[in-house]
Amino acid sequence: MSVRVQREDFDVGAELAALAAGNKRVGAITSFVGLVRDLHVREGYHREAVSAMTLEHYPGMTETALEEIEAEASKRWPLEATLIVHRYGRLEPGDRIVLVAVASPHREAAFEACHFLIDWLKTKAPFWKVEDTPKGEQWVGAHEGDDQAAKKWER
Amino acid sequence: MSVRVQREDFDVGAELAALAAGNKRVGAITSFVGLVRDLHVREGYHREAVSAMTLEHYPGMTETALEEIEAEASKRWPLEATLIVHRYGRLEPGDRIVLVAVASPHREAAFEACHFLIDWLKTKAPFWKVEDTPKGEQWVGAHEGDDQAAKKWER
Amino acid sequence: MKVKYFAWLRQKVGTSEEDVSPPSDVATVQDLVTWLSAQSARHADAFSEAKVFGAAIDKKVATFATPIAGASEVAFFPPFTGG
Amino acid sequence: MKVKYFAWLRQKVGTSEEDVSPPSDVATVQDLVTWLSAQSARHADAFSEAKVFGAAIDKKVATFATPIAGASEVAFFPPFTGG
Repeated sequence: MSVRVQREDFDVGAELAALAAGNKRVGAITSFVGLVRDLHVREGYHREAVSAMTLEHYPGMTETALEEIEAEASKRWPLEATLIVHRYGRLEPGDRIVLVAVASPHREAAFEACHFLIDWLKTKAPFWKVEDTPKGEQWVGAHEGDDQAAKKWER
Repeated sequence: MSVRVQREDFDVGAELAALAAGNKRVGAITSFVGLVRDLHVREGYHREAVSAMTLEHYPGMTETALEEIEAEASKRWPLEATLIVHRYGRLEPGDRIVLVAVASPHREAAFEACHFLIDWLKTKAPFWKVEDTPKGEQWVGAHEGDDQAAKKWER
Repeated sequence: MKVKYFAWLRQKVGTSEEDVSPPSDVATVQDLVTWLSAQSARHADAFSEAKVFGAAIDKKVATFATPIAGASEVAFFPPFTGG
Repeated sequence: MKVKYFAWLRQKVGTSEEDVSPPSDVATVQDLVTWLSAQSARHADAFSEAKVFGAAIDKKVATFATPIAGASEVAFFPPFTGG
């Protein structure tokens, strides 16, 4: 169980290889990588070009929030290892933002836990995005779909 | 959209990096890696040590089946790229068996399509596993859970 | 017509592949199973397995009712267990 | 007591962090918002934004009713948009 918040890029292959290296109870590794898109669809219709994005976070609180999300996943599913790596700072379209990876004996647990981690991260970890668009800097608003996605995991 | 059936191992990092390289419409990449476990839980209770596993397939039919599964996923979700790599031959605990990866503009589509691909692969692609156990060679029986997992995607 | 066997069906029949020329009244996959079962004790044993098995005609999944007319390759196998 | 601002709240207030000493009747997060809004036009503008914002006390998410007694750090921010 491990979380990292960093400015630098990460190597997905190396992270996944290290996730549960040598653990022969692991039958399934799932991962999610979020990337910067060159287009932001606002309110479902209006499309805006994005030339860059800057991610801000709340040092100290972020790490704690991510660890709590991981702990919750580990309570719900039989997991052998989890990893969350989230970047901050200036990113361009095509750049990686976040990696979530889960190792479990079982495929269903690995899928559900990975999906849960990114859904909860989006609504429970203190990150904020501002995008460079032709209209200037625009703060990304909370996405209603994200709240709904997070809610489906509520107990 | 690409499928490969091969004896050799694969490099997860390299495969994911190549999946949608340079495509800035991609916001989400999900992946599933299946690995050989050192334990097989038969009928939910009886546990048996597994020292190796041999995967057999039906050359020609396998590739077609995997391509059909990918085509079905592409019909159901907005996908920018998909990849299935499945190994055959003799594998040991800890070895990778299969990689399924999906690139999409959207996270939900990426998760659902990846999950769908591995669920359908398990019941629709002609692979068979035989395990080396303390009792000798044992063919892996079809897993009822796999049928149920595949059924949830039926329309 | 080529007949292929996979996994434990291959082991029981004792070959992965054979050429057969069933008479013309062997019309469906089920007919072929019955006819093959009469060819040898090994075939009879393989097909008598209580466990379910499936078939493909020319690399497409078939049912036991599917006609085999024109088929160049019929395969028999246990349920798939990949992934 | 340290007060922190993030994202557009930081831009509107014009600082990421400030030390404040509110009077003792400023008991809850809501009280602190009201008191800060009276300190400057920028604060008032930031907190008047129709868009929702949230708060944390000592790096734990708080509600507007949470008491701030004993807090060493209160943070204000828009809804999270990570991932």
